Amino acid sequence: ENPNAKETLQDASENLKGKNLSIYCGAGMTKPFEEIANKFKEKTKCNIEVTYANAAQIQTQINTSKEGDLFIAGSADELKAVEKMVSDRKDLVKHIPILAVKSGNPLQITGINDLTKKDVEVILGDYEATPIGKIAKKALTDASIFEKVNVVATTSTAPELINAILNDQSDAIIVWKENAKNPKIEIVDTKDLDSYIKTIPAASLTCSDNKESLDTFLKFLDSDIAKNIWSNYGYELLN
Amino acid sequence: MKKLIEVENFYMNLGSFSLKNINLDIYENEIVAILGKTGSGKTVLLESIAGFYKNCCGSIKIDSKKVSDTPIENRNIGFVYQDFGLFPHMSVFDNISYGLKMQKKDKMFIRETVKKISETLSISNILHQYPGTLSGGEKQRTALARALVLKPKILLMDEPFSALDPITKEKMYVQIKEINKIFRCTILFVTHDFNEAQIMANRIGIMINGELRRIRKSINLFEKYKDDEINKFLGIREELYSD
Amino acid sequence: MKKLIEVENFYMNLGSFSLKNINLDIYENEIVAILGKTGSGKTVLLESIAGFYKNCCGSIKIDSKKVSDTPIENRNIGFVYQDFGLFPHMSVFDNISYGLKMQKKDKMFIRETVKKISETLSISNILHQYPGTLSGGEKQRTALARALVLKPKILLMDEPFSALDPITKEKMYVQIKEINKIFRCTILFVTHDFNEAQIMANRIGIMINGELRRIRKSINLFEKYKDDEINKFLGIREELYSD
Amino acid sequence: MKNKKINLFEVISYIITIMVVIFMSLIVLTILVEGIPYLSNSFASREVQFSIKLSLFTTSISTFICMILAIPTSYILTRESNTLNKYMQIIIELPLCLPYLVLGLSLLILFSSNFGKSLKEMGLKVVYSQLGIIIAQISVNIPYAIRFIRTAFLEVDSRLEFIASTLGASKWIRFLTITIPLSKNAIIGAMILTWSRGLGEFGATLMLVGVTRMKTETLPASIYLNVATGDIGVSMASALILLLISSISLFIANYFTNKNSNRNRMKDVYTK
Amino acid sequence: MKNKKINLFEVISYIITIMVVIFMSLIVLTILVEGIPYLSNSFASREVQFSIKLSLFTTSISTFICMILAIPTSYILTRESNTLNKYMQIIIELPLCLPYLVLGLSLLILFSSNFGKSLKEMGLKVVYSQLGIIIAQISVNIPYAIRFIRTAFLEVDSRLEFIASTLGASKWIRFLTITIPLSKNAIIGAMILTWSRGLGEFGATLMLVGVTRMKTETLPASIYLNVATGDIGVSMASALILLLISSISLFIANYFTNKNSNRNRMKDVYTK
Ligand SMILES: Nc1ncnc2c1ncn2[C@@H]1O[C@H](COP(=O)(O)OP(=O)(O)OP(=O)(O)O)[C@@H](O)[C@H]1O
Ligand SMILES: Nc1ncnc2c1ncn2[C@@H]1O[C@H](COP(=O)(O)OP(=O)(O)OP(=O)(O)O)[C@@H](O)[C@H]1O
Ligand code: MOO
Ligand SMILES: [Mg+2]
Ligand SMILES: [Mg+2]
Repeated sequence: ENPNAKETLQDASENLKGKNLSIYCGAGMTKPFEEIANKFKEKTKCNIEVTYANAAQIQTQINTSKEGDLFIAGSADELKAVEKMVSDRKDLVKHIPILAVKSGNPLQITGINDLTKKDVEVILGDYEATPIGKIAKKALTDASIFEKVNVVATTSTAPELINAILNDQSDAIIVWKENAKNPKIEIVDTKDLDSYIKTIPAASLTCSDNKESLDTFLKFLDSDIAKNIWSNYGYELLN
Repeated sequence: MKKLIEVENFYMNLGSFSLKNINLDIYENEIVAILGKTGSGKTVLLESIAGFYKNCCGSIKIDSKKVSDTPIENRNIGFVYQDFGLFPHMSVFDNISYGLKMQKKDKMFIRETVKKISETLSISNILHQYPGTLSGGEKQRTALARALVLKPKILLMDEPFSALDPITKEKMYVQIKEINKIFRCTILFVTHDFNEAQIMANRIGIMINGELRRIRKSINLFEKYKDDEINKFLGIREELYSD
Repeated sequence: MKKLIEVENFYMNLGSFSLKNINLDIYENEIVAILGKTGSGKTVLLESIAGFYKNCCGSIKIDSKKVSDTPIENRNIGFVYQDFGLFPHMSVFDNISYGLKMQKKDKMFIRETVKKISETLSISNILHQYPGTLSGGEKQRTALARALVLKPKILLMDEPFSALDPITKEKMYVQIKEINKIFRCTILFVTHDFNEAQIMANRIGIMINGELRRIRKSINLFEKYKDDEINKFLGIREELYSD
Repeated sequence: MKNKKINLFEVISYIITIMVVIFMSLIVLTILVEGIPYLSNSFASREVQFSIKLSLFTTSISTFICMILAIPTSYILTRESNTLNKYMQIIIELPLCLPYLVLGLSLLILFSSNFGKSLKEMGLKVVYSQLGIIIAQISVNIPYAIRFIRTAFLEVDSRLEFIASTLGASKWIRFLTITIPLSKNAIIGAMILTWSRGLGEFGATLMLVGVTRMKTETLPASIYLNVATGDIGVSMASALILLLISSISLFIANYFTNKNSNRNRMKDVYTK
Repeated sequence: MKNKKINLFEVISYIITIMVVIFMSLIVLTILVEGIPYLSNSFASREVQFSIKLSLFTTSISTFICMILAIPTSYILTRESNTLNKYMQIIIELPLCLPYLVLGLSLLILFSSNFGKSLKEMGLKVVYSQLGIIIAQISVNIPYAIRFIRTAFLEVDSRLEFIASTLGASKWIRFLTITIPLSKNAIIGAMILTWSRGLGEFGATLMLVGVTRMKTETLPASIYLNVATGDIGVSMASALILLLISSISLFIANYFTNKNSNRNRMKDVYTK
């Protein structure tokens, strides 16, 4: 419990009426964030607007339009492209990469080293354009097996990786944990990717002109209400 | 003589107009003209004989075979349309040679044949032009040439000389008669010119209101009819024949 | 009498064909016919007078004003095209009433006027049909009606009766002459029928190879010419006049 | 011999047609199968209802504007074929080849520039607003619409237009009464394309406007978000709604597009 | 009075045309400005060279196949207007309204099914392969192409076809010699659309094929990746290359599309 957060909210409920707040959020986090935003709106009557798109588009939008107050990115790496526009950063929850296979694990994959097995077809995110692809490449390279894995294709967004498994186009993928919430997908119980866990940051933007609502919202993100929502959707809280 | 075209109890309905009970036999190598008021169904009759329409009853036979049983492209009927129906995207030469190309004649032959027919019809100077640039009479002769060049067994012509001046017309009469003789081509044509009908045709039919009322030898065209509508149409006055 | 149409030293070039040095004055309320071999340029002449072409030299004046200076829609010229030029997407009624609608006449008036003209031209039974379904003669009369209904000051007609049977034709002659008289409408028309030209026209011009060779009073049409080409065209034989 | 050829041609054409129809049906069927279980939920959702309304609203407006722009432009481009017109044509059609992402990006850059800012000050906010959706749809569709209508105008017999003038029609009236009716099928076709693509447009919109729930969330945007969160079924249900809307409009359009057989004699004709 | 009206119509049309041209020029200019600094680097990059080649290759093939499919299908759909044909038309055109994302998803599901698997066993791997790019482009474009060509075929005077038959042309020949040439402008138009959209297609491809560098990386895919890594300039340079390719093809197409003025008397005519 953080009593401070609650108080702030109650104080603010009057103040933020008619105030604006505009936030960019990675499309992958639509569900939890939508709920958080709604809760905030309910409490404070703040006119909060969340624009969803994939990270790359958001980066471009921020750099080009120079509008908006806050950017919720899939990982801290994604803030590099908007470095100059970020005034402050706050970590929210863990973003956990996992190794996923078809449910039942027919090929008996137990860790990333099994990806080198014959007949295992792997699909990964693009190594430069997607954060999850970068992680996958790094993990495989660190294990010195990158060259040996049969990567049949790379995709440009995380959901496409899930589709690849669902449609039987791939035997294993490396993807975010929250993406893998599907009965047809099994998460391999391995610690191989634990060292690549990222955090989801909330980056305040220099172009923000809604300081008051932004500050209140950032505090709200620390509240248990927000944290509970994250964990309900399968995200792990920071220690 | 052999009956080449046999139309029997033919009926055709087209909106408010209908052809009624047409009976017409045309013998091989004959020339038959059809006269009739505008809108009386002459064009529709010609088109029916060519097998243009599908919802009709009665029978039309060519060479003792039902027209509709032969695919259009094998009917060997030349048709000169009242509004010419030239292919707008082809030059006059290509229009005329279209049928020959379909018969896979060789190029030299095609060029020669087109040259000959276009000289006959005095259109050799416009072979490179497109139909859109032609004068009315030129279009008409191109349409004629396109049909004639195939030497069809049957030639159906819808007012084929209407856009020509008297001299050119007279030339055409001679040419068509020659074609009729040399290629043994049977001709059925529509005209509004009684004189033309008499010069060209062996027999003349008269259409009134969708009915083919009468077919007569050309020389007897102006003999009085029992049918007053025909008398009126031909300008045969009551008094003259009043007894 | 007032000169209504004045064509002076007019030249027009169209590909391989050209109109050469046309000079033609037409007086108010006159009827002038143009005869000429097919392809001699009659249609092009009529179109030029209507101001159809832009690359020409010489002058064409109507009512002492250059045609090309008046916007087309204000020229008050009725034109009956050789190939009719009906609007395919409009019924016969809409084709005929088009010009009246442009003049913003009221509905009742339009209906009455169209009714009257279509009765005169015996096409009141086809007013609801579309041009694509009409017979040749019906199209021609629709085109005539469309031009006449506006009672234009000048009426240019290109072989306006070519698709009609003799009886209908004769009716038309009477109608057109009446219109000429009642509405004081000046008429220039093309025909291949010498008889028609003589019946209808006050004067007759003869075109040969793009030149307007001669204009004569109708009654003198068949008097021998100095120009042998004209004699030949009109069928005036040398011997007959040989002294 | 010849008879066989006929049959061969017809048969091949039929086979190809059926192949195409089957292929397209499979696509539609896939959406049906995946989407139907979620359909009733979707219809009940306020968010989906909002996005249906927004899609219909923005697409209607953008289709309307597209036509308003495309018809006069096609008219100007076809009346004379001078060099200027040729270059104008090419410039208009160039963006056809652009990925919608790039188109959206250009629009974003354009409307974030000083020009865009002054528009915004005038109350015309394009970026991140519903107006942006309309602009994106127009940009995507206008080259198609112009190409389509221009092709039709080229085929209109200019003699009929001249004749209309001799009967007293001013340029404007003759355009309304001759050129447009004679190009009717193509104009309807262009409308259908614009309308359909407007409904489905999304690439350019996403870049220019992003997706804000209940504010700039069109049906395709809602589909995008659902795909991104892995809810394929829900997104297919939205796609199904799009298909429903589209099939209604196609029915209406085809009703107006068919050959007017009462306008010529050919309806009764053998074409065998 | 009337004169004023004429001018008003013309003036308004011109203003609209110029507005459209300016708007489109701005889009093109934006790409020019952003892309030019990176252009020479792009041309030198092996990756970009690969994607140019792949784009040209897949688009040529898909345009060709589209035409092969669209022309006979349009023929069948226009020859008779029975109810079956009407339904077939609607099915073919339904996917027009689908966001390309959904189209790609449906294709992915389709080609991952047993049907797709048996194709794969026959050596036709669609998903994540270059073949998939072609299939995606075809699926996106075929409804357009058919709508375009069908509209043109509807306008062809069937009497001319009948006449060709009386002159001995079989259905197939008459189709080749009459119907197709009379629809030439529309067919070229459809080709240009198919070609341009094929070059720019990306939404459906991304879903069906993903982007694997140097394997399934078309120009739009490369643009997408560059946008994703924040290299806007590089991606605009690729877009510029697309524009170059497209403008060349538009020049060629327009050369063939213009009114054949030597085919009628109207070229010399006042239309003022
Ligand atoms: N589809 C149709 N609907 C209604 N009436 C039609 C249709 N087709 C033809 N007609 C009518 O059929 C009649 C006969 O037409 P047809 O063309 O045979 O006349 P015609 O004798 O050739 O006349 P003309 O000498 O003027 O050419 C015309 O009155 C025409 O209006
Ligand atoms: N654009 C063009 N290119 C070449 N020749 C042309 C063009 N336009 C017209 N002509 C020619 O001009 C000549 C005159 O045509 P016009 O239509 O005036 O003849 P006409 O006297 O009306 O003949 P008809 O009695 O047959 O209608 C024709 O030989 C025609 O081929
Ligand atoms: O769309 Mo994200 O920011 O890659 O989860
Ligand atoms: Mg007739
Ligand atoms: Mg003429």
